[in-house]
Amino acid sequence: MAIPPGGAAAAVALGIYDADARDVHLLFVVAGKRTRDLAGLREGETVALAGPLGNGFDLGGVPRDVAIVAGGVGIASVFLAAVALVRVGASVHLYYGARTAAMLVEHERFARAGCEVSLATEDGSAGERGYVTALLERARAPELILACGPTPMLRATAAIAQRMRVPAQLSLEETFACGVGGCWGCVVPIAQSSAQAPHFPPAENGVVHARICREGPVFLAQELRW
Amino acid sequence: MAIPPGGAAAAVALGIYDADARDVHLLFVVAGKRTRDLAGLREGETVALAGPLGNGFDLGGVPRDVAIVAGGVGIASVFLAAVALVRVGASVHLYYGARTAAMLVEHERFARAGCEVSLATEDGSAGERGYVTALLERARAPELILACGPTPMLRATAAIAQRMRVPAQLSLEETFACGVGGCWGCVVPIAQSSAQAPHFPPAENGVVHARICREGPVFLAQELRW
Amino acid sequence: MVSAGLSVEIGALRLPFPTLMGSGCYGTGAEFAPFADLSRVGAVVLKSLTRKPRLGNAMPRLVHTPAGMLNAIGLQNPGIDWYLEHEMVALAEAPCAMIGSVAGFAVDEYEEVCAKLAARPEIAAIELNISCPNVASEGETFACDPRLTAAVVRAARRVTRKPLIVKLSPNVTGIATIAQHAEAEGADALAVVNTVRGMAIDVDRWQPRLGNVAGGLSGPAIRPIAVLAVYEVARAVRVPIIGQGGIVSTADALEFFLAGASAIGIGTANFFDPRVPERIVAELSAYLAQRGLHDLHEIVGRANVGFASAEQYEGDAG
Amino acid sequence: MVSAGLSVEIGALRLPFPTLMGSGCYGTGAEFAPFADLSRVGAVVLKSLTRKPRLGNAMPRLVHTPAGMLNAIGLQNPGIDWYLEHEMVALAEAPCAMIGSVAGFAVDEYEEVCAKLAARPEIAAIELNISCPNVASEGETFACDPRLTAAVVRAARRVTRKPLIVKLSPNVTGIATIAQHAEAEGADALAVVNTVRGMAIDVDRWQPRLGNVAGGLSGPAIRPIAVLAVYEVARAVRVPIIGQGGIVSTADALEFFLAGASAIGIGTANFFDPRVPERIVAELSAYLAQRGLHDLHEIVGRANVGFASAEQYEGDAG
Ligand SMILES: Cc1cc2nc3c(=O)[nH]c(=O)nc-3n(C[C@H](O)[C@H](O)[C@H](O)COP(=O)(O)OP(=O)(O)OC[C@H]3O[C@@H](n4cnc5c(N)ncnc54)[C@H](O)[C@@H]3O)c2cc1C
Ligand SMILES: Cc1cc2nc3c(=O)[nH]c(=O)nc-3n(C[C@H](O)[C@H](O)[C@H](O)COP(=O)(O)OP(=O)(O)OC[C@H]3O[C@@H](n4cnc5c(N)ncnc54)[C@H](O)[C@@H]3O)c2cc1C
Ligand SMILES: Cc1cc2nc3c(=O)[nH]c(=O)nc-3n(C[C@H](O)[C@H](O)[C@H](O)COP(=O)(O)O)c2cc1C
Ligand SMILES: Cc1cc2nc3c(=O)[nH]c(=O)nc-3n(C[C@H](O)[C@H](O)[C@H](O)COP(=O)(O)O)c2cc1C
Ligand code: FES
Ligand code: FES
Repeated sequence: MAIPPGGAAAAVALGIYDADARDVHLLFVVAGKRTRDLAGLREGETVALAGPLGNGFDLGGVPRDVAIVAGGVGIASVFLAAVALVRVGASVHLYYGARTAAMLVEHERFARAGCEVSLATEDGSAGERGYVTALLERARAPELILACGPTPMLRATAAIAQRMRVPAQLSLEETFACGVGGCWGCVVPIAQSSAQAPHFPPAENGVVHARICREGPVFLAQELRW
Repeated sequence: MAIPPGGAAAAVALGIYDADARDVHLLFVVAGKRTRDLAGLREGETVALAGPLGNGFDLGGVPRDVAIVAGGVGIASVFLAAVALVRVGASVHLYYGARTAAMLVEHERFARAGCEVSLATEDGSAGERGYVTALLERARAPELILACGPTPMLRATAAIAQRMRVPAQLSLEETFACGVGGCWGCVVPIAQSSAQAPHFPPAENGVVHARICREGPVFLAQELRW
Repeated sequence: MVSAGLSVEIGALRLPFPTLMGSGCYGTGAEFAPFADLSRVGAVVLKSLTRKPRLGNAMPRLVHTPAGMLNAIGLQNPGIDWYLEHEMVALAEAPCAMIGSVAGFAVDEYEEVCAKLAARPEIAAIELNISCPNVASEGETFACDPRLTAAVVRAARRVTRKPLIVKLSPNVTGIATIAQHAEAEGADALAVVNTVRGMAIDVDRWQPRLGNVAGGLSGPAIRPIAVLAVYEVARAVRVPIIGQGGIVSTADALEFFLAGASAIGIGTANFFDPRVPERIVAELSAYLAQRGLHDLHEIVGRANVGFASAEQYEGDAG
Repeated sequence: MVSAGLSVEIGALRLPFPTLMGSGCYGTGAEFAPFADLSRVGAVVLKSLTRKPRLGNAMPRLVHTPAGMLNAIGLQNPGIDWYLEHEMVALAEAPCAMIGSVAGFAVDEYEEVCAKLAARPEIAAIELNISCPNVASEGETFACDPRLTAAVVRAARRVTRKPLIVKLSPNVTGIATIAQHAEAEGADALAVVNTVRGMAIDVDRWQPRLGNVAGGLSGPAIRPIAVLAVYEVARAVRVPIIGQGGIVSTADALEFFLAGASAIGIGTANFFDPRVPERIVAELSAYLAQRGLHDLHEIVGRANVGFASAEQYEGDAG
């Protein structure tokens, strides 16, 4: 979802946090000027939205035992998936980390929705001290891993998933320009054999660039070549 | 008075509208981003002010019969002068013009303060239809003219003052950068013989550049060479 | 639907609107079709094509900067042959003109890619991107040298009768001279300008933000630079100019027309609001009506009054 | 008061802080004294002086642009002789170093003005402004040509042993080459960069906004351009670089240090907040402490990793 505010600023990319037939809920951290402008909107004001853009987590195949790893603002992109999984009977374990306790938000909603929740903070002010991926590392291998957060967290998650031999779906973060696949600014190297690889002539080493905003933002960890 | 808001915007130049021992009042038109930011300040928020900068109207010599010409936002810079003049017994006539009636603001305060007020709008929606200087043109010559408004209005006022052989003090508007005399970006040609001419080697034609932000913004019409 | 007075000619090509979507910013148009009415766009300049496929630069390729952005895509593209084989069907159905863009690393590469594009009826005109700052690390592109510019244009002109647009670089001292060389070799129009070279550094990680280190600056930040480039080129050539660099509003567009551009390019603005091109077209129509003008051409170059004379700024005072 | 680890040497001149107030932006310092603590400033670079008095360009001389501004002052100044006679007393009492700036229209003019400034003890160093874009209407300044640059620096070097700073222009294709010519002729430091040429048009009145038509763009809009210029020059020379162009915050300053600058210039930022230089000095001290560093020099050039190799962006895929 890209939200272009007035003026010459770039659009803000946001995941849909929650949605029903009537409303779309967004959850975002005020990180800079554009999100400050968004947060400053008052009831009744209008804003232009383009989206939803790109893909989402693939919840087909009805997995029964799912680990969700969320870092920081990444929490916003996994709530709908968590709710959908619980609804079809999956057992969902949320591993959620942030720098400090004050940055851990909304996790009670996951618990209320029926997820098991484990927390970590870098400063130990809530949950376990350290990175959220340390929690996943010690866990029993689930059937599927979903993850959204900063790139280092996603890389660590991918490594753990590989060791566990569990498929992982990673929602990647990148700086965007067009947001619709037109500028090739947001790419990630991916195996050309992937179903998500864009149409491109055969590459020497079998690796091509997929656009995070168009073929993604969710990719299968085992297909990334980053 | 220069008000630097946060960010990389240039400062806003504003005249002091009203002042007493405790408060400074500013009157400004929301014309763009910077004034919008200013207008968005809430009670209790703080803002950095530099000033007052430059000179003001010279009300010495106790003139008894003064015409004040104000155009648009220029009204903000003449209120203190009007009040001071009435207080020392001068008869003050305010000629005030704007594009349309909605843009004529605060003139009741001048009337209440004891000024005679004549209005003009370009579209005739209030007062006389046309430029404010047309009112001055038909008036009996005062002893002194003070003026603040857009440059074309000031030029017209200067021409009328010359015909009437009345001294006129003009508060000039210009784009500023430093606002303190450091960049020479806001100059106006002036007779080198003027007391306001800056220190400079003798110029061929007797004309040098004075800084509006430092030697001004108020200049004697008859000394300008613009 | 054509708005009266807004059409423009680039060589033999007549466009209903003077708005070209900047190369590399608008994909093939299809990506933006859900958000913009392509029938209200003058033309789409396609992403630049090279002889062989290119995966482009290392990530990251984008950085946002004050009133602008840096990009260093590095000409990612599937190569001319694959492109012609797979992408032309979609282009044939496009609701606006499609202009091919050619990039390369040698004169014969430009010639070969041009010749192949020239053979295709789906391609309305060809733009020579001799000014991409993201593939020559020290910034020396063909467009930085009058003789290299002339050589590329001459080679391309030999192989196509389609309207030929030459896209110039702002990263030079005398853009007018380079423009004259392009015109002399038969360019039908000039695109002025491509991005300005720049870079940004990540002060937390102590490293350049772009994978390619340097990139091209676009957006409102560069508009004053681009307007001056158009102004200077307009004094030096007679072919039409497609002015671009930081246009986000109708007022911005008017700056370029008044400086001497006959058409405009819109790139970065599409990223934060894909309705910008459509809005500019509508507002240009309204502007003409309001000013009592019949054709946009009446204002082209109208603010181009030359430069202050040397005497004026001598201004010696003693 | 000296903050540990922030001092910088420019030739034989040692400044307590690495912050120079950009020429033409800060008057003689006195204008800003009511609003800024000059004892917390590295040096003030004075407004550029010429041989004869100059009234400068026609008005208007300033235009605000997205994240920046254009100026076309045109080197208004009272001429070197008058300046030396009337302004030096004030300079002698200044609480920070005063650096003279010299501009001119011929090599012998630079030489003459330099020689006169060099004779004065109040002047701590001399900057050669060979890059003012506002007096050569088509933008050809000395700093656009390596041989002209060399000629000016050689002439100035002959007449002064004071630290000599050469201020370069971004309006060139290969700034590193020009930097090398300045260094070879004995420059003690390079100021990188002066303003970028640009213009703006008044779309209501259909005329250029600046009296001089073209002007110099400064402020955050040009920061990516300036950072890249410093990065390139730092790879080509060994003398210290004074990086400038759009610095408004400590993070901006760090970009320049990491790119290879030993000191920074602050110009436009003073116009909207004269406390910026002081704040940057305080925050740089804090930054060093927080990172466990003892001297700012430890980070100079630390993000300067060269350019991506040609192979990397060939990236051919077929
Ligand atoms: C697919 C996708 C979905 C996203 N969904 C969400 C979402 O649902 N909610 C949400 O809040 N954000 C989300 N983001 C991030 C979002 O797009 C913005 O980048 C972010 O909100 C900051 O915007 P800003 O303009 O206010 O900050 P900027 O002005 O861009 O940045 C201000 C400063 O904050 C730093 N910064 C920027 N983003 C972050 C961050 N996330 N954490 C820490 N520091 C940061 C920058 O380095 C910068 O110095 C998503 C991104 C992607 C790619
Ligand atoms: C000595 C001096 C004193 C001043 N005192 C006051 C004062 O007391 N109150 C006050 O409101 N302003 C005053 N001004 C003008 C003020 O500095 C600003 O220029 C003005 O308020 C607009 O600021 P902005 O940033 O919001 O608009 P900008 O972003 O600068 O401009 C937005 C748009 O509005 C147009 N515009 C700008 N100013 C005006 C205007 N005055 N009338 C019509 N159109 C305009 C511009 O062309 C631009 O397109 C004074 C100026 C000077 C030189
Ligand atoms: C992400 C991005 C990719 C670009 N790719 C190309 C390209 O492949 N070929 C080209 O000629 N110009 C390319 N450009 C330059 C634009 O077409 C345009 O000339 C430039 O961005 C200035 O206009 P703007 O400020 O409106 O974006 C690119 C620009 C951007 C921002
Ligand atoms: C109003 C103004 C006047 C300037 N005058 C001069 C000058 O006389 N000599 C000079 O070398 N540079 C001059 N400059 C350039 C600045 O010193 C500085 O190099 C440039 O503005 C980039 O830095 P900034 O973005 O921090 O302003 C001037 C800049 C401005 C904005
Ligand atoms: S942001 Fe343009 S392709 Fe993804
Ligand atoms: S604005 Fe700088 S001298 Fe007036």
